[in-house]
Amino acid sequence: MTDLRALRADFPILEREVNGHQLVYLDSAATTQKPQSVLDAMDDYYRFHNANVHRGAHTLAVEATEMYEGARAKVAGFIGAETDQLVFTRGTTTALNYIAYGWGLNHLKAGDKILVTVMEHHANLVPWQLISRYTGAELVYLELNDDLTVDVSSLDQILTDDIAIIAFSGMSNVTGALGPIDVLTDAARSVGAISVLDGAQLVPHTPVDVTELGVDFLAFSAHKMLGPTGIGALWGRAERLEEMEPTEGGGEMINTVDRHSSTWAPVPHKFEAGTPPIAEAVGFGAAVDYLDAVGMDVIAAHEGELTAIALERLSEIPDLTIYGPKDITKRGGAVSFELGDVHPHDIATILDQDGIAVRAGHHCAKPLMKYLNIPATARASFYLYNVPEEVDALVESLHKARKLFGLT
Amino acid sequence: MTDLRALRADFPILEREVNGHQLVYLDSAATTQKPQSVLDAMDDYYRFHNANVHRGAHTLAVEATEMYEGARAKVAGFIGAETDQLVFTRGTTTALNYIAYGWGLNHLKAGDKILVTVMEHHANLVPWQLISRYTGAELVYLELNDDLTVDVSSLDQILTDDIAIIAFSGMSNVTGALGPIDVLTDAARSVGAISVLDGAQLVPHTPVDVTELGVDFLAFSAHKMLGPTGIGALWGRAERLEEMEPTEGGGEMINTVDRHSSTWAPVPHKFEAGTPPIAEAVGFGAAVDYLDAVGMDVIAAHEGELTAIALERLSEIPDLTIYGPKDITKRGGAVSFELGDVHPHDIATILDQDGIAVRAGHHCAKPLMKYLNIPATARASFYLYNVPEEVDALVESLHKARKLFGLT
Amino acid sequence: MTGLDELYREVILDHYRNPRKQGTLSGEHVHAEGSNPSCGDEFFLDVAVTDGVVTDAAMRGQGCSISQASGSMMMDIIVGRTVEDVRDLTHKFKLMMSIEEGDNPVDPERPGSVLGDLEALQGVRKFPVRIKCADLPWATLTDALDQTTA
Amino acid sequence: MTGLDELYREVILDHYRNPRKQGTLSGEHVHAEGSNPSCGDEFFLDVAVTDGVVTDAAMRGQGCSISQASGSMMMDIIVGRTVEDVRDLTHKFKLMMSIEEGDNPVDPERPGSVLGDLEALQGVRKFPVRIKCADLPWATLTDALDQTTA
Ligand SMILES: Cc1ncc(COP(=O)(O)O)c(C=O)c1O
Ligand SMILES: Cc1ncc(COP(=O)(O)O)c(C=O)c1O
Repeated sequence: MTDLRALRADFPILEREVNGHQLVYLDSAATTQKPQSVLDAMDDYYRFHNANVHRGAHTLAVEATEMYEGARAKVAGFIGAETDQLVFTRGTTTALNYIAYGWGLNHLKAGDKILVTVMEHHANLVPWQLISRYTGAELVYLELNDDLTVDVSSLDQILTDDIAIIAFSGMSNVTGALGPIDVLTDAARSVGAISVLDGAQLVPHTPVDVTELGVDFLAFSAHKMLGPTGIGALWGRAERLEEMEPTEGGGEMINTVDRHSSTWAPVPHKFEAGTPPIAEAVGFGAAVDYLDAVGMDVIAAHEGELTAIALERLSEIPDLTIYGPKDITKRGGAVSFELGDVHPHDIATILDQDGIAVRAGHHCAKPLMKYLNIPATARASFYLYNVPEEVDALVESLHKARKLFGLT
Repeated sequence: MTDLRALRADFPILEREVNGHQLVYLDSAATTQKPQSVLDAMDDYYRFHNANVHRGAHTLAVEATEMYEGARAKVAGFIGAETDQLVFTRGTTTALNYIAYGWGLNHLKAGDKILVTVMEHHANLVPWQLISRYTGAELVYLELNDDLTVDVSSLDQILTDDIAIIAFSGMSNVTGALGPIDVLTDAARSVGAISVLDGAQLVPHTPVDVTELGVDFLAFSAHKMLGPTGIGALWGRAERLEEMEPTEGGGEMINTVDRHSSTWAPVPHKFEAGTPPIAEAVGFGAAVDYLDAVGMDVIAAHEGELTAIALERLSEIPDLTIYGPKDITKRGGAVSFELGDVHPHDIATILDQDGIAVRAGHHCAKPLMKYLNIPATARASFYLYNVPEEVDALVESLHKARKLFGLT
Repeated sequence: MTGLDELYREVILDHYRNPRKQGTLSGEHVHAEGSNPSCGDEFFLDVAVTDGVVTDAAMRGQGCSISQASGSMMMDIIVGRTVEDVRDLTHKFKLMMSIEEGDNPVDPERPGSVLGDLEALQGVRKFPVRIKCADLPWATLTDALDQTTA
Repeated sequence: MTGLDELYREVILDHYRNPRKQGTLSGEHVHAEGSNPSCGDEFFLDVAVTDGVVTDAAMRGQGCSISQASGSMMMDIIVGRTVEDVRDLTHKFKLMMSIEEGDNPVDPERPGSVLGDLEALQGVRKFPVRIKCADLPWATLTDALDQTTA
């Protein structure tokens, strides 16, 4: 197993005790912990360089602008993108909404279809529902295979010229299932639809190069990849970003403003109205620096090994059902499970008493829950700072839960 | 003069040297500097409590949720509001866009009018222009008096039942002119329009109590009031927030999500899709704690005195023209000026050589610039950490600028 | 593990696994629905009230052991009592769970003051996030009863 | 203040205050517009090109001393030169201002290699934010010339 153990020292929170136990943080799919270097970068920004960007000729404003735009270059570079095609947003959710409103409101018409999958996060469903109300477009769904990967066997029937958008996740935050990126990207191209990749769970965990992916848009969040809250990114092909209207109006995104009409600044600024999340961009830049230094392939390998161990150990627990692919090549490190009739919320409470943080609930994926015919799951998820002993702790604590609930 | 000098020690950046001089930061209207307590609060959040909010039953998630919701209570309390009526947004710009899209898109119709003033920031113009394109509503403008305060003398003629929204700034970020809040709020009520107050420059500098203001909506930014970038707030009356549709769809803002439709969570959550700016909320809370401890009336008095000194000293400089009210009761501490034919950008460069940070440009208020028939101004702006010696430094440096440009 | 043992008492697990009065009412009744969006728990309640007395009740829904047990115990205790007593009881319960504050304003002579099985839910207080699980059925009940006095 | 003295040289202030060739062209010409949204500087340019030679030019716009002086100096130097020479000159200028990189690829024998008054703008290099002020007219010029070869 790739030994990233030494990196744990970079994450101050991992020293913390919870209910008398050292924290076992298995909730990185919700948000990740932050290395000291990310906190230091933001602190340095605020203590020495803080100023508003773009608008000033004074030293601090110049420095802040360079740091902000430098962060854009770093984050763009991290996904192999041109700097100008990387828009900072509040997060994945905002990025997907920008596409829905900025592209959808101006291109969709009644009768158009938006193809999504049943495993999508609400962030990749609700914006399309909202935009459907305004445009008359309609959502259509791809169902799932038995292993909970996306079933693309019916794609041929579904695929018509009415399909204007195909929006799908690169990795489910519930089942860990990888999305059929290539198949759906090709499908989109074959009918002239745009393809939108929800990369919230993909970009943090695996090397991503947009020049190799065929998608038109990619959305991801800093806080799920060692960066701060309050920032994320929208990447788009140059021509797609040009086609998009800004969804927020305000300062910095304009070229001219007359009383009754305005013209827009060039991409990416046209999508960044008002004072942007400056310190957050700096922190985001430091986060991708950290990930780059470790190496995304190393991180992916580490998580793969950890996930394999977890799947194996969890399968040995009586009454435990795992929701998601067992084949490690078809999945990432978010592992959802059920334990007999112990409600996931009760599991989380019991594990928390041992300092183990897992998530319980619908994971913002209600249509998937309905499809699985369950109200909720418990979910453990891994990142570069997790170690096999933490899987042991999880397993041990699940045995306690069984005992408490009298499962035999 | 209220002596807040001792507080300077709380702001690490004020120790910094710029071009061999101690920083003289006169650009707080663009963004303010941050006290150590705000940085510490965010650092503490990341080092000990970081987790995603609302969705978890584990200890960190509970703590993070309490800190996030606790910050909401603090910021709401700061403006005298109910906690549930305070929505966290990315900033003033996002807040105003939320109103434009969330209320406007569902309530405006062709022929409706949106009344604004010529002194508005682009953040309070472009969203209304955008929404006009979708609804057929139209912007109408209030002009200015000679002292650059808003001219409300023509209000009676302008005020018809077509007016659906009156949106105006509490304080101009260019001229410092205070907005006619009471007059426009009453006007709105008299024709059944909603009133929207851009509080970006008001809330940081003066005590604000929404129960005393008659407005329906108030928007402001944390970064302009000692808080971090990446967060701001939208306050609205309960019934107005209820009338508003969410503009962003995603996790956390829903009640149920079915495949083709969803229902929304109660206010304020229905407007907070996805992972919110959690650390930023914590920092925002610490910022209002700091402001409360100093006292907003003390801050307002301090800035008033400083502004009076600045107006007086600047008026003594030959060739210098101040744009904005001379009457201190009609204005705040943003002081825009011109110096002969020295371009504002050149002024900023020259001052920067003495470590003095002022802003030069159109200040995101192009319609105002056109009204004044100038392309740009230089602007000095003050906050609680500024001292009279900094006005001296400004004046001295402006004399240098005159000399460099051979003004006699 | 004392905290957890106190939380997951025998009687709670029993109510969780064998909830009382599952189903719907067919005669005249009021209906209310409650949910806890953060964890997904749902509670649907039918209550029949005649002459100020709760004559019957039925529940459906899904959720964790705490919300389901709390609901099941609630079913056991409310049927046959006056609406007034049920409101007292609700208040008493919320006092016990630190959801409402007050200086024991419940008359100890009133039937509403006897919580019975519900006392087993006291263990929840040590788990503040779970308090709203315990409260879900009661908040739904209040919604339902408010319809009867409209 | 040496940096500032170098920035605001006499010749720059002279061009700023008395910009050459203000106005528009009436005969056949190409037109380009440039702006610097972050500071608001604007530059409008008319250029007449006959048989590969810049025969006339006129500028309008507004902005700081650096952008205006740079534009005015540009007017002085481009008229009468071949488009090729003007492109060389532009490249040379951008090399001097560190906007473009390269190993002096301009033939020193070519007329484009003599920057004349423009050398006064070297002081701008110490003020990196102002470099784009100096560049605005030249970027606009390139836009204009690109139209002539289309
Ligand atoms: C009056 C006014 N309104 C709105 C804004 C926009 O605020 P933000 O950039 O924080 O969204 C500003 C700040 O630039 C302002 O001064
Ligand atoms: C697959 C997926 N998409 C979208 C999101 C939304 O990301 P955010 O909350 O950062 O906007 C998440 C995270 O919760 C996710 O897991």
